[in-house]
Amino acid sequence: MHLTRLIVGGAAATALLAGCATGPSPAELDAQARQAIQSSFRDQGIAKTDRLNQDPALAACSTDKAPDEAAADRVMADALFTVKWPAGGQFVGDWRRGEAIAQSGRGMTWTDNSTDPKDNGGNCYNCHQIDQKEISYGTIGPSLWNYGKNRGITDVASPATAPIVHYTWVKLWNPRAYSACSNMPRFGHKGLLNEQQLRDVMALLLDPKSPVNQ
Amino acid sequence: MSDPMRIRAQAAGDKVTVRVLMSHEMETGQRKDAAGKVIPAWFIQEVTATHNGKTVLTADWGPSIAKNPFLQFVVKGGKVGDKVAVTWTDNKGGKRTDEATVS
Amino acid sequence: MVKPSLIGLAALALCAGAQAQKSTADGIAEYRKMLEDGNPAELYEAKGEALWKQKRGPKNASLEQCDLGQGPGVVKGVFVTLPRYFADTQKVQDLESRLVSCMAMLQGFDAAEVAKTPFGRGEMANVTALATWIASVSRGMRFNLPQSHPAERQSYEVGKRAFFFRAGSHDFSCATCHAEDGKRIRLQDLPNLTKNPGDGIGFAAWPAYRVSNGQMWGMQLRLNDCFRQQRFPYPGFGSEVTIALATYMGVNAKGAESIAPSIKR
Amino acid sequence: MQTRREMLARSATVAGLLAGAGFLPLSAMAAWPQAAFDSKNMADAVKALGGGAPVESKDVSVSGPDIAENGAVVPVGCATTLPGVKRLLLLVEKNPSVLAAVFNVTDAVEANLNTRVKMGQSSNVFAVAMMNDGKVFFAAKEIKVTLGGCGG
Repeated sequence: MHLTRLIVGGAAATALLAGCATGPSPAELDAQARQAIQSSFRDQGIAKTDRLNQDPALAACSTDKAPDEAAADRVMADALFTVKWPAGGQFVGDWRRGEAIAQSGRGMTWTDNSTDPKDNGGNCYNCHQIDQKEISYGTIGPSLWNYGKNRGITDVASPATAPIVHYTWVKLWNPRAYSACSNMPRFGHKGLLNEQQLRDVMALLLDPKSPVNQ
Repeated sequence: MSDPMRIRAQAAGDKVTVRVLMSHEMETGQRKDAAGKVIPAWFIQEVTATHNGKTVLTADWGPSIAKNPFLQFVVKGGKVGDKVAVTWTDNKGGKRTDEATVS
Repeated sequence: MVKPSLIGLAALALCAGAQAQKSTADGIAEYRKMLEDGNPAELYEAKGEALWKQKRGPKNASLEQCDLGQGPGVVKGVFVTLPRYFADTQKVQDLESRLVSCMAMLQGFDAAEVAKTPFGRGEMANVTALATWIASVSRGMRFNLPQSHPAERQSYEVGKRAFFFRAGSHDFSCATCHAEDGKRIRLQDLPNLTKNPGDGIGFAAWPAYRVSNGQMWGMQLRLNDCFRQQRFPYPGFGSEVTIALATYMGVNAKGAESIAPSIKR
Repeated sequence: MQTRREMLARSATVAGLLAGAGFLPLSAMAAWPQAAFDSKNMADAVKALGGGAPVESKDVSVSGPDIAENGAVVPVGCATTLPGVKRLLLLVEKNPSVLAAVFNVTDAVEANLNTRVKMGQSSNVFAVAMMNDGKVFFAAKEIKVTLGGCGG
């Protein structure tokens, strides 16, 4: 129904503006696109239509153009504000579990049964090289091979490493804090991975014993 | 019941290269469905190929053969216009024969 | 015994990087080449061609009078001009949604029922087979979607906006993976769909036989599964967004040669 | 004591000999060799089909890609240049069902068969040639299976 009305509307507008050869304005097209998105999807399993609702951080990054500087700064400042530090200042877990999380691309689709983070993977290898032994890795994000080693980490508990450790935690919790329109999911902020899972991924990246830092 | 095979038989010199695609699930019997129930094994077990009615190749297959199986073989001493037929039989007794003319 | 293998490992680590990646890419290319000859999509092409000619449905009619945009019964060349606007339905339609309209108009099927059928089942499996055959008839032709009707231009603009729309639990849009050159997920190359990605790439490669699950996928299922992986809710079959995205990709692919139906991981 | 496997192996051998000598049409060899397909390794599978210990040979070849983008469909082939071959086998070492295919070849076809197998993980793939004189030769190739796609 919507479509028919829109097309009729579009045709009328075209007739009206015949001669200047202009179609609907960008703002009108934006509205039509929003309506098309709202009418095209339905709930399926855990994937409900409320997932189409954008927060300001998504709305600012949904065209082929980057947001202006002020808008980008706002997104980054808001994102930094969302970060929760881990309980007891414990930032680093078990790299073996971290590797398993990094390998898994599962979770949160309409064919998954639960939204519990423990059932989710981190999707990390989909976009990043991490342990060099895994030859099947994506290139949407930068290589994380030797992530800790390249940053001179020999002891994750040493105070000297705190800036890198904190930076990495923020990056995993809400990457928009550093890059307004980062492609990376907001793993902590959106509840995709729990605190322990994030610690384990931290270990994969930072632990000098992790295969990533050999 | 089952969909037809695609058989391409092409002559080059006195040799005929035969490529066969069969429409079959080739279910291993090792997989589980969404409810956790084992999906029963269902796969082609035997394949027979004939050239002008004479059996030239038989095969026994296990569940490791990929879904919608592909088979390629070369018949010696064939020519354009010859008939190549392939028959498969699966573990549930399903059976299908298709024929192609060598081009 | 231990020492030589350690030395071997060290050597391996030294020459890893560029060289290892090259050999991985070469290996994958070799694998794809081997699969090209004997694409199971052929099984669906044959089925689709038979379905086109067969008298079926409540009206016991064939689809031979179906108008896919270039007049009743014209099949060759239509694939590279869809989606386009159809006056009889007053809609921009892609190949699959247009086939459902023809099945309704000519054969008397209930279009809404067909659209609701899960992929791979019943009449939906038939739609996929038909689309596979129709695509095959235009193999080697170049994409050239019409943009003369206002609804076609609107479809493109809506598609472009939907392409960049970020949402879902993971904040993904189509553009997250498909707006840059030379990127991959795992080992799979990602076409840049904001422009012509080249002959037989992206929009010009579907329908395709999916090796991973042994299914034939039309563009509707391709988009459906993209949205699943994007962690979006479920897009309706033939919904406005799916068709607008197809228009966006198809127009961007102008001049690209169609290799559909192809074979994919 | 004769195990069921040995019995089956023996009957298969006998049937094979008869067929080779032209006493039986090939199609009468019918019975699907269950024991061979139940075998957990190449030697057992060959034994179940009535063959001796397989010996590696340059005259047997196994073809396939070095890397498979998806383990669900991996193109593989087996061939031999040796005269007097009775059967060509394809096996995937790490599959639950190791034996993938047994091809009973005749003089009317080349000893060169291609098909596609499933592979659950990276593994050796074997081509085995069982000869009319009872000798058994094989070739091996490692095929890596990669994880692909979004993985969800």
